[in-house]
Amino acid sequence: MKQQDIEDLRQLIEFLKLHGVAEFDVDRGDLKIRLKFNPQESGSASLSDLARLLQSAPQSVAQAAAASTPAAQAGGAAGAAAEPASVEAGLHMVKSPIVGTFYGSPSPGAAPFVAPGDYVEKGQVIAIIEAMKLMNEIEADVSGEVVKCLVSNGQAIEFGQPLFSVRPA
Amino acid sequence: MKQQDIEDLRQLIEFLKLHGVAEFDVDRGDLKIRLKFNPQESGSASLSDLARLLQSAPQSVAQAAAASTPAAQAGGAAGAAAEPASVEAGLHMVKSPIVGTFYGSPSPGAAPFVAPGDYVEKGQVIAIIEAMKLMNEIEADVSGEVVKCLVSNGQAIEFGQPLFSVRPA
Amino acid sequence: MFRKVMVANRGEIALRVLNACRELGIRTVAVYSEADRNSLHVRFADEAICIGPPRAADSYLNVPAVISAAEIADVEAIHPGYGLLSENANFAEVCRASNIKFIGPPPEVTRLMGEKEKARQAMKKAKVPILPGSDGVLATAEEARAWAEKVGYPVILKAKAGGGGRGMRIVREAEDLPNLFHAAFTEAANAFGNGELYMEKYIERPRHIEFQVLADEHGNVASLFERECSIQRRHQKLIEEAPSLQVSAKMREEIGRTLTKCMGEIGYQNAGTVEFLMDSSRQLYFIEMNTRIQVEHPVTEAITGVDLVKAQLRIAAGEKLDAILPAKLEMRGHAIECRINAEHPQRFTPSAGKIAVFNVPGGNGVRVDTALYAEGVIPPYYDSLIAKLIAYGVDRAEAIAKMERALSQFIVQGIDTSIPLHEAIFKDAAFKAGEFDTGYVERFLERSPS
Amino acid sequence: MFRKVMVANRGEIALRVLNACRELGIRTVAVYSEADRNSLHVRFADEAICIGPPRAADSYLNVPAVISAAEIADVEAIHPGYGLLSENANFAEVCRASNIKFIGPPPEVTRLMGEKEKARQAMKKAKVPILPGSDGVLATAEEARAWAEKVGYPVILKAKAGGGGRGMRIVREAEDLPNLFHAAFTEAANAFGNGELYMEKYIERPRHIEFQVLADEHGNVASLFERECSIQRRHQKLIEEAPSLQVSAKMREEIGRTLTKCMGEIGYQNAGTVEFLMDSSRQLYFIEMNTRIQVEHPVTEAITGVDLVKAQLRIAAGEKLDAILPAKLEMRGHAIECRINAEHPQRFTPSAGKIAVFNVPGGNGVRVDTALYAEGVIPPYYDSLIAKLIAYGVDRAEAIAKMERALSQFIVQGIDTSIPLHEAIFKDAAFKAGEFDTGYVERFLERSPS
Repeated sequence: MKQQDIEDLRQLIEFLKLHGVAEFDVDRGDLKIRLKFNPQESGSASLSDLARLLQSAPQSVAQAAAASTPAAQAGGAAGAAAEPASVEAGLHMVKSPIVGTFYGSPSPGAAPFVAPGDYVEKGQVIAIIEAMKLMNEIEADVSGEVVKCLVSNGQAIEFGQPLFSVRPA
Repeated sequence: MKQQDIEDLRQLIEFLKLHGVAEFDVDRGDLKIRLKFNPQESGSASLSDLARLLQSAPQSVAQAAAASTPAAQAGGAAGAAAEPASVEAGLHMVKSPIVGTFYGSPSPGAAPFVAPGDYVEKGQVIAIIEAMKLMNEIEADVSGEVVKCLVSNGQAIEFGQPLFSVRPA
Repeated sequence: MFRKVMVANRGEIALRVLNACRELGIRTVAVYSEADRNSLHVRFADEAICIGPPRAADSYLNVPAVISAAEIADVEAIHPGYGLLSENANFAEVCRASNIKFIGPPPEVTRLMGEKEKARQAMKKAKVPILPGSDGVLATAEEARAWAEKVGYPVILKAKAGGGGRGMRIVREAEDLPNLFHAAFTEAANAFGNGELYMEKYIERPRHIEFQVLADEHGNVASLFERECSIQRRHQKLIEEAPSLQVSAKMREEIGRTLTKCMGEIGYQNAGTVEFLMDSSRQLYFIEMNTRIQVEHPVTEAITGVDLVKAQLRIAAGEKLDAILPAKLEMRGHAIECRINAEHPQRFTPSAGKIAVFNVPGGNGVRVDTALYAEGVIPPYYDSLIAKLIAYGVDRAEAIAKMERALSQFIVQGIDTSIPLHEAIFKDAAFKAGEFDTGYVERFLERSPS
Repeated sequence: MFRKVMVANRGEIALRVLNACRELGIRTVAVYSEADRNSLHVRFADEAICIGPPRAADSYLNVPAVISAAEIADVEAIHPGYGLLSENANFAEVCRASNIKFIGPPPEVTRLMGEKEKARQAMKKAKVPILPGSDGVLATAEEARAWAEKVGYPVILKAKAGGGGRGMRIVREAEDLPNLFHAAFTEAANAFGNGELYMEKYIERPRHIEFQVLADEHGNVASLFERECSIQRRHQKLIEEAPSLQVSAKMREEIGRTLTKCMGEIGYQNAGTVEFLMDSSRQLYFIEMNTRIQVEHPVTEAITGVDLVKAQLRIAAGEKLDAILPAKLEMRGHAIECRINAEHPQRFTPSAGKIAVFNVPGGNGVRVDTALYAEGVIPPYYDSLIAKLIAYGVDRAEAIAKMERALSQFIVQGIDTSIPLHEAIFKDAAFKAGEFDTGYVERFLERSPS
């Protein structure tokens, strides 16, 4: 199940509980869902607790940082705390092993290391992350086809943030 | 199964359990999931919260009060907050409508109003509760056979505390 | 000191009093209605007695039930908290007759202060400034005009028999008086079958300022300075602070001295609060006295270092003020309190129910008084106050900064609370500048619609 | 003042620093490991950056990760809290090289105080009383005997190369010295391949007393009096209080004056704590200096009214002490802190896991510093401190009474906590009487087995 599906499902279940539904079936195109609540549980209370609140309302993380960094561009992709909702199943995420600033090409104006559709070998340099004035080469940790670059040039990157999605070969 | 799938599944299961779902089927493209929780498992989560803690560890209520009242005897029955666990089904509880001190007989040394095995009529005086120097007659609110007197002579009684168990006629 | 005390109240103030007792080594007895069985004031008392069904009239306001509970628990004294039985002189009399010490002033004093005109006259006699007005009923428009000259415009005409605004007219100029007098008279006569009117000075945009007093049972009285309580909605205070920016050191000293003398004269005992309106020229006018501990007492505790509830207990046990108060009573810093209510922050509809999430702020200079907790329930039978959040800083700016920080960390889910309203007010420039009066909240709500 | 500050820490101290920043109008950046994603210090910061996996060495102690985070967040300063990188002079140097203000003393001072013998000499030079001992290695038993005469029995022999008790002997009388010297030498030589020994005065049943200092960056220093921290287990403090019953006004003033001079001489800046042992005749001996904010700083805040973390920020921003401190620095009342740890109250095994119930006490004079909440998780990677409970009263008796009341209302379920141990200690007559030393807890546990 993908992140977005779980979110959709959460809303669905909360909606069903709110309306006192005990069982639920749906068959719509390729989507079929059948649900049945526990009789004693269905009316239960604390849907929301602080732990879940924290999970559902994560911090601005690297985006906020990026926004306040002059060098950073308006980031397109989400931080590690909120992985892209549209990731297809079966894709591998190349994540940042360090904190720093992302560069997709070896030098300003040069061609990017990789572009969507490229095939990369495990160990191939696919980006640079600048940290403490050092340029750290980031290698692909899997071989396969680059599907998407999830961050922008100059964007602030936190530990574990997905950089590329790759379809493993 | 890949690491990410296992993680996703774990989240899904925790999520379903949290919402008390008993069974769950999904069929979407190549993804089919069917889930059914054990009845005893589905209610899991935080068994202990402060509310339940309060319920399971109630105050000493009238007993504590009784213990510190010179006139009071060591009470046998439990307070209103913890009704006797051994009450037979079908028994009616005559509860105290006021706060005060219980007396089972019209005057010291006199025979009790009622004893176990007696038949009482609805409206019959079955006890006295002294409050603010006033002797308040307590009437049976049901007709039937007195099974047990749940409090002792001179015991401090709180509002709603069971005084007698009666098998309704 | 007492061996055992009953707290005849519920919610945060019951817990507040229980804590004070406990810290003084006094055994505590709570009373509760069936709706409050799982309340913290029940849980944290040494003993607890159920006194009736949920409705307050049948439990917390039920004098025989409370007294019976006190008797079976064999307590020496009852602390009434605020609200409920706290200003009920009859209850205090029954306590006296039952040989139970009522922690508050004698019933005679409570009764005197409960009758508005008598209280006014007692204060006037002691030279406490009162709201000027006609001494009684005005027979004619001419008589009204003579009084208005004396009192000074604007004045307000009020129906002797009335209330709720009927038979009430604000008169700003002499030439309007005859017409307004007759209109008010007619309206009052129609509404109440009695057209009699009296007159008071009308204060435009008043502030609500109150003074805390403590009096022992040996004739000693102390003033613990003022609180500013102008942030209120329909006479319900929302935010209180101490000291007031509007009270000068000289005024504080003068009013304090006058009140000390006055309380001595009327034989006041225990804690009390003297409420004033302040007009735009910073003149104070007595309106009423509350003969009990006040909801907003923590702001005074913060700036004086005096524990007011412990002081109440010690006074009732016969101690003298000089043993209770520091040698030199002085103010330090600034304190603000927010009353967190379970109600919709714009519509003000009460929000009873179960609390799902309850994260209470803490840290330096933050105090929270509450009897609620995660998964605790707010019953629909009582008032909507669920917590008091008090911030203390070296000055008002720091107290405000702390309050803003604390409000943002006070997370309540499952019910509506007034927290968003408090947060909005603390962002408001007029509030920050101290520019407000008792009409502030209504105007604030008008200019910032939901 | 800074526009934006990063807090390079986690848990309650991270939240404490964030709160101080927020109240000063500074934008805040939190860093966190993957284990702390749902922590309150992350939730309540303006920005938060994940800097590594759960292990502290890979995240909170990872200097490049912390500095990189500071750079991408574009902060002007880093507050290190306590522990972690707070006394790492290299980190402070990297901050300086990166043009980020490290909120603490300059790296040179941190390094000086980090080397025990150098710190001792610096203190000795400034006339701070230090623990007497041999100035270096003792060649023979005869030389040891001469030093022992000078220092006064009892003395302790310690292996220069060693630790963990090996090569260590307490010598109570002169006649025992030769044998014990040779035994220690042999043991040290066997254990470490180096038998060299030195000598220190041995303090029987010492108390742990520490002084809080603040120094600005303009050469001004202030002593904020002492804390009593003798209630500890294996050098982990459990209960701290201020003031100490053992420190007279005269001693407080003298030590304060000496330290003020000393800190000026060594060029100290920002907040620091000078730790002493006190012997049974109330003599103090310097042992070490902590060049950071201390866990137990709230007790000093309570009695002085000075916000120490705000003071740190303001000092680092260049403000002078006379703008930060009140005109007349004085103590008022008594404060006690309990460190609530997630550990078994008798076996002291750490108790990581999910908190089910978390009811935090509040009310008058009670402060709680915590970053935990109901359903929050204590990860197994870090220290076990989950909350600090601070009680403040007019005197020690009131502070103790408040603490006992607050401990009984601090309800944590789902994990083990040290609360039952704290409750037991507060019931102990010796503790109440102030009769304790650093061996108190071990003896207490022996006489009150689980």
